[in-house]
Amino acid sequence: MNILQIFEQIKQNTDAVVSFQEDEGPTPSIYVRSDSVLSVMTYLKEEEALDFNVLMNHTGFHETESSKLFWHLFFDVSQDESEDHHHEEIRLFWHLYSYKVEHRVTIESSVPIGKAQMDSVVSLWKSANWLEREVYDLLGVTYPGHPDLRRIMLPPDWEGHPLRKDYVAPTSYHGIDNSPSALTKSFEPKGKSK
Amino acid sequence: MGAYFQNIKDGFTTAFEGMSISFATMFVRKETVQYPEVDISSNATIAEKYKGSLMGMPENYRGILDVDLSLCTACQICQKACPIDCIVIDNIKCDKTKLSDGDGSPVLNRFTQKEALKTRTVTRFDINAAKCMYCGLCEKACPTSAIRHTNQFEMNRESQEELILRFVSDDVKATAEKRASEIEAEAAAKKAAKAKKAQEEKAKEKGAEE
Amino acid sequence: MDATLISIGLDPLTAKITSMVIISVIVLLAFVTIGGILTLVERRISGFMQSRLGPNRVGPQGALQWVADGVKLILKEDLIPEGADRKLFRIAPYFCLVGIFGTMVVFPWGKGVIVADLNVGLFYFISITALVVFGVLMAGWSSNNKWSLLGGMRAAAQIVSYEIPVGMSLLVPILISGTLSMGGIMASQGWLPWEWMVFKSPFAVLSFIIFFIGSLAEANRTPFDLPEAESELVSGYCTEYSGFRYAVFFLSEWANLFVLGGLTTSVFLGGGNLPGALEGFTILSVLVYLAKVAVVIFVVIWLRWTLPRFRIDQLMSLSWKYLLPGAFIAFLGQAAYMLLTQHTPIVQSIIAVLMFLVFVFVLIRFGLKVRVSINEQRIPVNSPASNVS
Amino acid sequence: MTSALKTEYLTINMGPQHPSTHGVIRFILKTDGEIIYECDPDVGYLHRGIEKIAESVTWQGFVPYTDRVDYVCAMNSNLSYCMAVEKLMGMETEIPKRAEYIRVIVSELNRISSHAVAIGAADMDMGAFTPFVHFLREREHINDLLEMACGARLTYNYICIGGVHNDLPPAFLSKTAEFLDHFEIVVEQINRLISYNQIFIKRFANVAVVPPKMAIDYNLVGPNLRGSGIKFDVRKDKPYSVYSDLDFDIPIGSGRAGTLGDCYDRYMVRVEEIRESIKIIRQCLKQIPAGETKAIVKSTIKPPKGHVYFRTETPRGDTGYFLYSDGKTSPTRLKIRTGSFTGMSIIPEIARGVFIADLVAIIGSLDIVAPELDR
Repeated sequence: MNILQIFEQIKQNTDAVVSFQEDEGPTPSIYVRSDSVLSVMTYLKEEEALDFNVLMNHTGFHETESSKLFWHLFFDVSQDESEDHHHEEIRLFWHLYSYKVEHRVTIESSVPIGKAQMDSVVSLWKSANWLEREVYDLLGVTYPGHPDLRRIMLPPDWEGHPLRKDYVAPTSYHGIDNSPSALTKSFEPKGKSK
Repeated sequence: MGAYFQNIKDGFTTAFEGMSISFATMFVRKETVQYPEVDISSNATIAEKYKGSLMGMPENYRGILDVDLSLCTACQICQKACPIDCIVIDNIKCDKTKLSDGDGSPVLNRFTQKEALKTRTVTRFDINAAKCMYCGLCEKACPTSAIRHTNQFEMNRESQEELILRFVSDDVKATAEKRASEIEAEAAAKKAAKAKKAQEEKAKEKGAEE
Repeated sequence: MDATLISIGLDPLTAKITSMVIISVIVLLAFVTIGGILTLVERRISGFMQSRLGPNRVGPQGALQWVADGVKLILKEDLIPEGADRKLFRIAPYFCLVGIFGTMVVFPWGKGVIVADLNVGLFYFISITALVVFGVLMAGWSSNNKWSLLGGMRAAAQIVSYEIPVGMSLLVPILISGTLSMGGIMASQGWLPWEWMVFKSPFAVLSFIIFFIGSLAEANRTPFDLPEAESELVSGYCTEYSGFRYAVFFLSEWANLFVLGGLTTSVFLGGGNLPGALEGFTILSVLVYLAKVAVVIFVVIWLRWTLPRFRIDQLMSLSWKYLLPGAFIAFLGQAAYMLLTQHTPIVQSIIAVLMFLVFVFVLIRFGLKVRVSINEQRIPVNSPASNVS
Repeated sequence: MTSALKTEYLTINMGPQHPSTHGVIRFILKTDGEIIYECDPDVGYLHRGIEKIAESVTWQGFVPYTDRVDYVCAMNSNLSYCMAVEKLMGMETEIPKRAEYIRVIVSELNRISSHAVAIGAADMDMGAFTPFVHFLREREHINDLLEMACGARLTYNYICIGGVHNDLPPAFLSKTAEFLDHFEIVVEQINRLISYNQIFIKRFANVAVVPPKMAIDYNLVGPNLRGSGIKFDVRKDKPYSVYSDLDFDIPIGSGRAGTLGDCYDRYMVRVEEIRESIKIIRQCLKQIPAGETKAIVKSTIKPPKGHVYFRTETPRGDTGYFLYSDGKTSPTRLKIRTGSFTGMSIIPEIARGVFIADLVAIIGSLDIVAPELDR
C-alpha cells in the first residue's frame, strides 16, 4: 500500500488532524498534529489491512526557522500554547514498517520548544522505549506515559539537551576541563564559519 | 536414556574433532610478523624474511601526511576538505623566485618567473598528526598532488607539540614575509610614483590651461 | 642423605633436620622451576595452536620469559584492597601453595625415587590437595569483591563435587594393585603399554577417563575453569591479587598441572617403569617418568586451548549425573571382572592387548584427521611473493 | 527451591570495563547467587556525539565519521550513509555500474570479517580462545584485501558520495577469488573446531529465547531477527545497489539445537551468512563490468531541502540513516538507527532468570558493538 492510500485511510477512519507532505525529499510523510499522534499510531498498528508491526525509528530535530509553521495556520493552533511555539519547534519523525504487508510510512509531527511533550507509543511498540529515551536525552522532549523516562546516552546529572541548536557545550564537567588548549586553538579555522 | 548416551558420544566425538584441528594448526605456518625485524613498509623484505601469509604494504597506504611545497599553490582546498581541521595554511602574496638559496634555485616553487610573480606563497603549513584521522580526503582534494600520504606510520614523540608537522621553517617564513613587505613597498612606491606623475600631469594640464 | 651427613660427623638428629631442610629447599626450587617453565610451555603451545609464535623474546626462543615474569611480579607493588579481610587475604595464597607442594612428599619421580613411600600415599595425595579449596575460598571471600566471591564459591562447589568421582575412580587402580602406596601402585605395572594400569581392563579405561576429567576440574583447567572464568568473572578469586601473592597463585596453579600429570602417570600410565634389563638405572627411570608427564601435560594444555567452558549447572550435572555413576560402574565392574578372571591371567593379558590395539586404532584415526586438516590449512592465500610487483 | 529459601539479592556491577562486554557497556545486575533477577543495561560510555558532529561538517566530510560509527564494518557504514545522501540528492541512478559492484564486493567482504569477529567473540566468551584467534587470522586476510583497495585496514573511507574513491588495483579480483577458496574451507574447519562442539551447543541452546513476536516488537534486525525465524533481509526484500541482480539465500533460524530463536540459532545464522556472502562476492567477481567508478559530484554538495530514511543491511542488521537537509553544506539532522541499539534494548527482558554466564552468551550472540550502540 502506498503512502497516499495510507493517508486516505487515516483521514477517513480517524478524527485526527493530518496532512500529506510530499515536497520534502524522496520520502513523503504524513503530518499529524501532536495531540492526535497516539490515536493515529494506534490505528496504524491495529488496523488489519495496515498492520504496522515495527517501529523502525523514532527521531526528531530542532527546527529554528519558522517556515514550517504554516501548518499551524491550517490546523488552527489553540491560543493557550506558548509564544515560543511561533518561533521554534521540535519536529518528530516515526518510521513504521510492516513485515506482513511489506510497506512503510513516515509519520511526522511537531511540538513547540517551550512545551516539548509528546504521547509515548511504548504501549504499542516496545522498541519505542529506548528510542524515546534517546530523543528525551538529546532533544529534551518529554513523553508522559513512558514507563522509564531517564537519560540514556548522557550521565543522569548532565545539563541541557545537546542536539538542540541553541545548546552550548559545557567547558567543564565534574572538574574535568574541556576548554581547548593553545595548541588546539592554533588549529582552529579562521575562514571557515562553524 | 538415549539422549544421555548420545550426549556422551557427541561430547567425545566433537571434542575429538576440535582437538584434531587445534593440533593440526601447530604444524601450519605462523602468521606473526616479528615487527621490528621484518620491515613491513617494504614489500621486498617481507617476501624475503616472512613466511606467513599476510601481505606487505599496498601502494596507496594511508600513512603520515607529507607535503611537497614545490607543488603547493596555497589554494587551501585541503584545509577546507579536512573534516577535523588538522591542517592550517597561511599564505601571503609574494614573488617566489626571489626566495632562493645560495645557488639561485628557488626554494618554494618551481613556477616560471612570470607565474611566480602572481602566485601566493605559503608561510605556514601545519598538520596536526595527533589529530589527523588518515581519511585521505585532503589527498583526494588536492589539485596538484602536493599533499599525500606516505607509507610511514611510526611517529612516537614525547609531547603533543612534537606531533605537529611544520612544513614551512621559520627562516623561509621570515624571508617570505620580508619579500612580501618589499613587494608591498615596491607596489606602494610604484603607486605613489604613479600618483605623483598623475598629479604632475594634472598640474601640467592646469598650467597649459592657464 | 642422613647417612652421608652422619659420616661427616653430625649427630643423627642434626643430620636428620639438616637433610630435611636441604630436601625441602631442593623440592621447593624444583617446583618453582617446573611451575615457571610450564607457564612458558603453555603460552608457547597455545601460540602454536593459534597460528602465533608466543613469547620468544627473552632468551633463546623465549626460554627465560618465565624468569622475567617472575621478577616482574615480585617487584610489583603488593596491593590489598580497601575493606579486605587483610589476614585472610595475606594467608590465602599459601594455602594453595601448601596444598600443591605438600604432594611432593609422596611424589614418585621414578622407580624408587620418592621422598616418603607412605602406605596411605594416594589417600594422602587426595587429602592434601583439598587444601587448595580453602585457599581459593579464602581469597574469594577476603578480597571484598563480588566477582572474587562468586569465583571462590564456584571453586568450592566445583572442587568439592569433583573430589567424589575422582576418589571413586581411583578405587579401581587400588583394587587392581591392592595397595594405597604410590610405589606399590607403580610397581604393580609393567613397562609395556598393555601392562599399564589404564589398559588392564575395560573398567580401568573408564575409571581413567573419569579420573582425568575429574582432575581437570580439580585443577581448574578449561573446560572447567569456572572459578577464574575470564569472560564472566574477570579473573575470579585472584582478581584483586597482585605482585608476589599473585605469583604464588600463579605458580601453584601451574605446579598443580604438573601434579595432575604426575599422578595420572604414576597411577595409570606405568610411571617410571623400565624393562627388566635396565632395572637400576634410576636416572633413566626418572626421564621416562618425566616424558610421560610431559605428554599428559601437553594433552591438558591442548584441551584447554580447544574446548569452550561449561556453565555452572552443566558442570554440576556432569559431575553428579555422568561421572559419579560412571565411577560406581567402573568400581563394581572392576570388582566383578577381577572375580571372574582371577584364575585366568591369560584372558586378562589378551584383553589388555586388545584395549591397547583399540587405542592405537584411535590414534591412527586421529592422525589421518590431522593430516586432512593440515592439508586444508595449507591452501595458499595472499602469498607475499606474488604481492611484490 | 521454595520461596521460603529466598535470599537477599546481590547487586553486581558488570562493566564498564569487563572482558565480555566487547567495549564499554555497563550492566547493573541484581542476582540471586548466580541467577540474574534483574538486569539494567547502562549505555552511553562510548557516546561521542557523532550526530552532533554531523551538524558541523560537510556532507562529504562526514563519511570518515561513519567509519567510526561501527568500526567492525566500516565499509557498510560508508555505504549506508553515501546511499542515503545519494537518495536525498536524487542521484541514485547516476552511480556507475562498476562502482556499484565494487561497493557490493567490499561491503560483503567487510560483512564476512564482521561476522568472523562476531562469531569469534562469541566463542571467546564461551571460554574458547583459539577459534577467536583463528577468525582474527582470517580477518587479517580480508583487511589485507581492503587495505589493497583503499589504503587503510579499519577505517576505510573508500565509498564516497557518487561511487568509490578509486578503482580497484589490478590484482584485487584474483586475490579475492583466492581468498574465498581458502576461506570457505577454513570457515568449515573452524566450525568443526567450535560451532559443532557439544559443550558449545549446550551453552548456547535454549538460552535467551526470543520468539518471533517479541523480536518484531523490540525491532530486532539482521541476523538477530532472522535467528528468530523471520525471513527478512533488506538486501532481498527492499533491494538496493545491485543486490537485485544477485542470487543468494537468506538463512533463518530453525531451532536446530533446541528452541527457535535461542542463542545458537542467532549464532548459526551468522555462520551461514558468511557462506552466502562468499556466494555473492563470487557472482560479483564474475559480473563486474569495466568503466567509470565515480559519478561527477561537486566538491561541495548541497542536497535539496527534505528528509530521507534509508535502510541498508549491515552485518548488525538493518541500519537506518535519517537525514534532514536544509539545503546547506552540512546536514541539519543526521540520525543513525543501528542494530546494536535495538538489540541491546531487549536484554533486560531476555536476561531475566538466566545465569551470569548466560548473560555473556546473550551479549555474544546478539553481536553488540559498543560504538555502534552509543554512536
